[in-house]
Amino acid sequence: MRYSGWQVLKQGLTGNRGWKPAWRDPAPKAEYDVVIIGGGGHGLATAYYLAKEHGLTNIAVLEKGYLGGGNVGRNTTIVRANYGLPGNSEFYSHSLKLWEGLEQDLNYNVMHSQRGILNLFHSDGQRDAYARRGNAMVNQGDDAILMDREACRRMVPYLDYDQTRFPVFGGLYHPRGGTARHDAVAWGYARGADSRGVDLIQKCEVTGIDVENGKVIGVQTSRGAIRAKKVAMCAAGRSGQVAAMAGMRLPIESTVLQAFVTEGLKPVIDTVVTYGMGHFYISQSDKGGLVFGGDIDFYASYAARGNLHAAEHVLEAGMTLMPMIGKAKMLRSWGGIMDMSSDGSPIIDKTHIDGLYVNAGWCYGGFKATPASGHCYAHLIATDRPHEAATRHRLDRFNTGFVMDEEAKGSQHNLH
Amino acid sequence: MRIEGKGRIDAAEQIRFSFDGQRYTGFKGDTLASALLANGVRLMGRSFKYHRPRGVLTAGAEEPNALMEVGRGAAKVPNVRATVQEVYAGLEAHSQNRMGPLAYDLLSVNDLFPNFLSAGFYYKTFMWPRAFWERLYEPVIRRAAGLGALSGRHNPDHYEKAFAHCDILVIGSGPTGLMAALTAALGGADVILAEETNEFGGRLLSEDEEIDGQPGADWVGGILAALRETGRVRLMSRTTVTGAYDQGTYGALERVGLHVNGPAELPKECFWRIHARQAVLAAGALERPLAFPMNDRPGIMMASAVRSYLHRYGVVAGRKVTLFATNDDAHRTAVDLMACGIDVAGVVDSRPDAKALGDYPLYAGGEVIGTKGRKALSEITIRHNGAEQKIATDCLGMSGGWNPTLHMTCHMNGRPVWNEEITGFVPAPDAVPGLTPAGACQGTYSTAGCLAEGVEAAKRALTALGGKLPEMEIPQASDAVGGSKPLWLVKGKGRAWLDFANDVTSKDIKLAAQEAFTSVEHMKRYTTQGMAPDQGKNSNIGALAILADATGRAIPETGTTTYRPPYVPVSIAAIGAGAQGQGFAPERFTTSHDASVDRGAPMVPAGLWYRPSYFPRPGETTWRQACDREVTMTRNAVGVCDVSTLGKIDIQGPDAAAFLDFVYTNMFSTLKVGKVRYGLMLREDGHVMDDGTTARLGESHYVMTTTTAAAGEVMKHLDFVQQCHRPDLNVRFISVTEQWAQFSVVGPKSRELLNGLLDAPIDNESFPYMGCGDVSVMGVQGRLFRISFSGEHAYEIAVPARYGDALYRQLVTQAETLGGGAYGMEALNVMRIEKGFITHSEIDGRVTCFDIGMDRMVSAKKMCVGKPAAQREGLKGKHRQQLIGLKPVGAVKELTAGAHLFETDAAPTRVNDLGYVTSVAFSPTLGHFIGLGFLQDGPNRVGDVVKLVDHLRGVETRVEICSPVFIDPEGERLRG
Amino acid sequence: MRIKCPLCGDRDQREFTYMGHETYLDRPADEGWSPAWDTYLHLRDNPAGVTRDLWYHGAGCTSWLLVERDTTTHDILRVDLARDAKRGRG
Amino acid sequence: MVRLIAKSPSEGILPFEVNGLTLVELDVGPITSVAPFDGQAVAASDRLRALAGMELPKPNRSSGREGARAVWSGAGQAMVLGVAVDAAMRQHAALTDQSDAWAVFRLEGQGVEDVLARLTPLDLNPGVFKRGHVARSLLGHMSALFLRVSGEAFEIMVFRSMARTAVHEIEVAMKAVAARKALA
Repeated sequence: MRYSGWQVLKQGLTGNRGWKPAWRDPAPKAEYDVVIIGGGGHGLATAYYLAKEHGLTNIAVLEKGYLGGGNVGRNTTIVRANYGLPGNSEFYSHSLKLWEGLEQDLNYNVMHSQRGILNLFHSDGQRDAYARRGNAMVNQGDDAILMDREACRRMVPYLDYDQTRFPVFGGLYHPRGGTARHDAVAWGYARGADSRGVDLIQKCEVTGIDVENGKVIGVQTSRGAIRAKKVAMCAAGRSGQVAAMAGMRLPIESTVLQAFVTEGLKPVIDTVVTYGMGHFYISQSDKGGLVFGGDIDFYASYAARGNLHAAEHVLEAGMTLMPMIGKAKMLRSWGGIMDMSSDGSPIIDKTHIDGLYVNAGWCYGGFKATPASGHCYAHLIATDRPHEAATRHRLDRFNTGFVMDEEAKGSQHNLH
Repeated sequence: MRIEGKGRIDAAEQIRFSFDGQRYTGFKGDTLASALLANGVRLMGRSFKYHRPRGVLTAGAEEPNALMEVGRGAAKVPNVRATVQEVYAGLEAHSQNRMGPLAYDLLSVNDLFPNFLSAGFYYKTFMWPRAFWERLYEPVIRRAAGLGALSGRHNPDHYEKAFAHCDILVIGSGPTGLMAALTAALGGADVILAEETNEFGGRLLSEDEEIDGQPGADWVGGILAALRETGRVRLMSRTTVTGAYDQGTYGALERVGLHVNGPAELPKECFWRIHARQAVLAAGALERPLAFPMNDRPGIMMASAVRSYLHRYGVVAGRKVTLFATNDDAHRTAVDLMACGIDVAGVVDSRPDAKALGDYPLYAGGEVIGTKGRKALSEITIRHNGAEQKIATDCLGMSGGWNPTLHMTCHMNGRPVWNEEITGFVPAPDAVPGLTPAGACQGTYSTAGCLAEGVEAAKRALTALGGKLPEMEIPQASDAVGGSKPLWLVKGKGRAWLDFANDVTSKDIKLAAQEAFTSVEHMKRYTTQGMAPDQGKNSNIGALAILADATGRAIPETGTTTYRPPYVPVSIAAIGAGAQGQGFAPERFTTSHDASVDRGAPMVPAGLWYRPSYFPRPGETTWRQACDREVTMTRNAVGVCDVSTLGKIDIQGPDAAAFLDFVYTNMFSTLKVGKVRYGLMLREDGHVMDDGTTARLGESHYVMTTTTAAAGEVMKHLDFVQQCHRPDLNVRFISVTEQWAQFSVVGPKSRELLNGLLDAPIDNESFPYMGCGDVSVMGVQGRLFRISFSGEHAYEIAVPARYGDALYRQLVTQAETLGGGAYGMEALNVMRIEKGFITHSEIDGRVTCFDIGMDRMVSAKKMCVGKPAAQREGLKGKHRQQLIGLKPVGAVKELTAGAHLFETDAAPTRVNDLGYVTSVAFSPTLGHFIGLGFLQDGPNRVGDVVKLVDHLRGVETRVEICSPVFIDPEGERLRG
Repeated sequence: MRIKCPLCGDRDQREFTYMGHETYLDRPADEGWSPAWDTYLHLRDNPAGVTRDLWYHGAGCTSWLLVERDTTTHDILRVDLARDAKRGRG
Repeated sequence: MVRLIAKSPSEGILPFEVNGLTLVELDVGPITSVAPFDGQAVAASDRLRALAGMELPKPNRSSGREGARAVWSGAGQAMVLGVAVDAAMRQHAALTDQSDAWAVFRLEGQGVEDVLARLTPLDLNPGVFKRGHVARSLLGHMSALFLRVSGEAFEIMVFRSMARTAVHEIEVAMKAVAARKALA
């Protein structure tokens, strides 16, 4: 069923009784060409692009809970291509380009809103570091504008320019950055994959990965064994446990990241704004809630909930940067599980087991990567060659030292 | 309408306030909602999507409809629950989420087309043309959405945070909480009793009920007196416990100054971090609305809220009241109203076997199937015994039974469990370690049961604490449980609202199920059910039941419901209290701060410190003029700069040398006493962590310096290395950053200047380059280090910090007489770039010792932190970008830091990117711009010309690669 | 979250910073890069359950602590001074 | 010859009083950190006892009295306040002069715990944190040392460079507590 304004009118006139299910609820088949472990944003996107770009449709996505129940539904919805290092630069650039046609491609309104992202800086040194990054963005073909304090004042007049602890020197503006409606991304990919014949199997937990003679042959699940020619791990937040089923250890430690939303408010923040001297970023959803977050809770955790100290730091940063939000009320906080890799960048690679692939280590940046992650992972699975936008995302880069340390924090997982 | 003699308001104290510009009068003790109802105001807000007229639904913090903007100007607070806000003199409230006056909201046009605005309709349209989303659709949607408005101005009010500690935290002060607090206190525990409203007593203040033969409110008074008498109970009213966190940590929001016109110092709210060894959750229960056609009109409210308004505020919300219920509880409303002479036009009870408790028309087995009244309820239609009947009424109280207030038990991932007996969810056992739910919040609905469970829960907590258990007598009270039979949806024509605030109706839930959004989480996200300001407190269970019905499943197999913190919304200003303005991080001031300010220096943040940028002199109009002059002055005469912000770590012990050999790449055990050496420190992953000089003051005594930025990190690193890797080393270290004020004295006249102040003069013999030792300066014992960050003959002199201000002033004054003076960060930076010294602009965390040409500083003779990892192929070799100097080719206006480097004939794209510029300066010494940067295989390209491109600043120019050392490469000045 | 420092007693989490798994105590002796170093710096079991990790009581006694915790519940089962644990391991 | 004039960390901003509570700066004389070397803790303590009649304090405790006090200040470390520590102790412990590194305040008055509850996560309940008890913890975002010297008085130490912030934050807390009392 094609979605359109016309369809909304037509169905509305007939009491909305004609809308079809967005996806089927199939029973698992005995065998698939590709089994994708994890029905989150990346897994669904991978299935979608395998079907759409590579003609593979005998695919199952196995999800232990419900589709899109992981980080794709728990993030602060920011979409951007403002990385500074080779590897990340071309990858997120590729992702943003996919975002820019996503609604039309999926026939689903994911509300990708290119409202711009402003990264504030607070010293000359930070300005130069941001300039270096911004120039890398332009080198890559993306957009970046270096703004001084007065230009910031015009764009975001509500910041505290006079009293705040670390004065705003300026900002790096990324006009094509913005936000999207996170759940819709999962649903759009799910619907697109399903319509191309992919089996989306919910409440189906993978309990084992079957390997024979160095080659993957299938998976064990809570709904029985499923044979597969290729198995693609794509279970952010549980990457370590899934990889352990194949006897692997990953350069990953999982932590919690909290996010927060306020009650609905009339439009007041039109761009995404990030603070340069503490961990704080904020945007306003179309519904009116201020959506904001900060740094991870820092300790290894699978509890998907955070503690007060980290939350306080985030809200304190908000209060020093933009005290006008003080009267807004935090409505809900939640936590996602972040698979923090040893250099803060993700992994999309083959493994030492033939036919087993790994997609992991997205840290807190997986949402904006969803289209490219699916696209590049699908390419790798289908062709056994890395996509040109993801050649550096290798599993062995930690051992060789060819790391992509965007945050420049070194090998300690939780510092990225 | 106010009922004389009823309620707990202070009728002697009239309070004037306004709503939408209209002036009204209430009484002390009123909430905004009760006062408005007393004044006959029923239309209080507009709904989120359809902009339908709404009145007050509840009498508590769970209110979804009566949300208002309170206050004016920058102090305005949006989305205030009129049911919580107490009135005070001059309170100014406004309705919100409307276009035009509240009664004539233009956006209510949405209400004409509900079928086109069904659940998730926006995912299916607004996609064409693509550019219209940001330009048209989204702005329109955003303007229509949202609820109240922020002022957009800085918060003008004081908020605070505080910590509290107790043995037992009791959350809620109804019969359960009061008995729990009393038991806990009598058992010897230190207790905090937190009550959300302004008065202790909970539901007992809203009912006509006796305990131990006394009116409930009187009994409450007696218990409060007993609590006070124990001296162990901290009574916190207007305090909502908002979240449960690990190891007995609870967040709580106290409304301190929102109900008064207080002084500026009085916080509006206080966010408490309470550490409780044990806790009792006695949060009660919330009444369940009923989903029947057109159930959202002003005048339709919870039956229990009708009782609350009557008993707490002496207010009745209508003159002709009806009730629609599934249980006995709601009948109490009829009885209580009739006792006050209010006309009860009928009680519609869906149970065929319902019995009347008084003399009112009872429609047993009946249902309300329609309502009338655009801006206020005027009539209901009921179906009873197969016939339809209309009843004129202006207030309908509804009750679908109760839902335990178990939210806190979900905060640590506990999943509530379905209890068929109460047809509701109850807390999972031990969902929060140390928290015992008791009373109505775990489904015990009789007052007698609550009293007993309060005692039991407190005893459980006391037992866990190892305390004694007091003898407690359970007071006599009613054991009625208000027997209820669930009714999830009344069929009929018209929409039945579930989530009032978000305008989610039963049809939306069914549509979600029809479209495969059958998991509870999918349904919630697709329909926005439960996402509104009340977070589903009123509606989640009903929506779940309708989803269960739509998918042909029982409720427990459909799923459960969960809640995340906070229990009620918390002002960002409260959790973020203290940070506004300067409070986000401590300010660190050097001892020379005031002297620098006296000299007109702009002070700029450097981490937590402030340092002078430059020292303008008369006639200088730009920072560059001052900076150029300071550099020239220093290189030609003498300059003085406060370097106290650098980290200084005192290291002592027999193994001090071995320890330093382990943390630095180079050797320090070979350093002679009285000498200083430059040291490079790696992270264990092989990248450069920090650098600095370390002086050997004695055989087993060193003092290390770190960069300003990395001082804390290095200290932590040393602690880690010593405790976790080398506890075998007998070494002690402590920061002495704060003990010493340290100043660099730089330039050819530096020794001359010092000799004017030192009690015993120095010369090149006694203080050669990289020498150090104790000195006496103007009678004060200090330390002198002959080190340089500028390439000049230079010293750093350190004195105990109390003398810092005086010494700095002396040094600068003396320097000025020698043709020099103070210099700031700008000049310091220029001089270090001229000399090719690196800072964290260069060693940014991704750089290796190979990159900065210091790989030979990694001693082959010993192990050190980072040495193995630095040997990875990725960390060295021709592919790396390495430190180089840059100078302009031809007439170049400026170089910029952050620019990238390319071959001169290459397009400035990522694939051609060869490196980048880290630091630039105009060198007054050389008369042109210079820069430091990193270039692929850089050292082998000295003399080559490359292209510098800064897209962002519009700079594209050719530069020549050179050594990073621009001046005095032989170091003659240093040793002079 | 609260951690019972063996020296300072029960304290709020805000006094501590986290580093990572106790692997960090077992620094390999190899002077050159080796698989042991890859394991030490990067590879983790990352268990969903009981783990032991290192915390720094930076705003207290400046001790490094070895904390036994459950990553799914945040229960803290045991806290030792890391220096004692390290001495025990040799 | 001109002499260097000493300045205290909080010169010009203390003392003050808010509603019966006072905050004053203390000059405690010399401050020396004492960190006994491996196996030398007892010897160092004995030496200190001989020197100043007090032992090296156990964790979270102090020894001595006003004017000559030792406060535990971290793992294997104490600070001796008010008496110059004999250089002969050097064979037993690392001694470091910290006389100028700290700003020392005394906060005193009824309800002093209410003020500190706004500043530190410590449990300073008099039943828990008694006279002579010491804790290293946070004051706001600053590292600090707390010592209870009486039922209504604490000595608080923060790093010298942060004295202004500390005084400001204590003052704000004192005023907020006073404003609440006025409301009651």
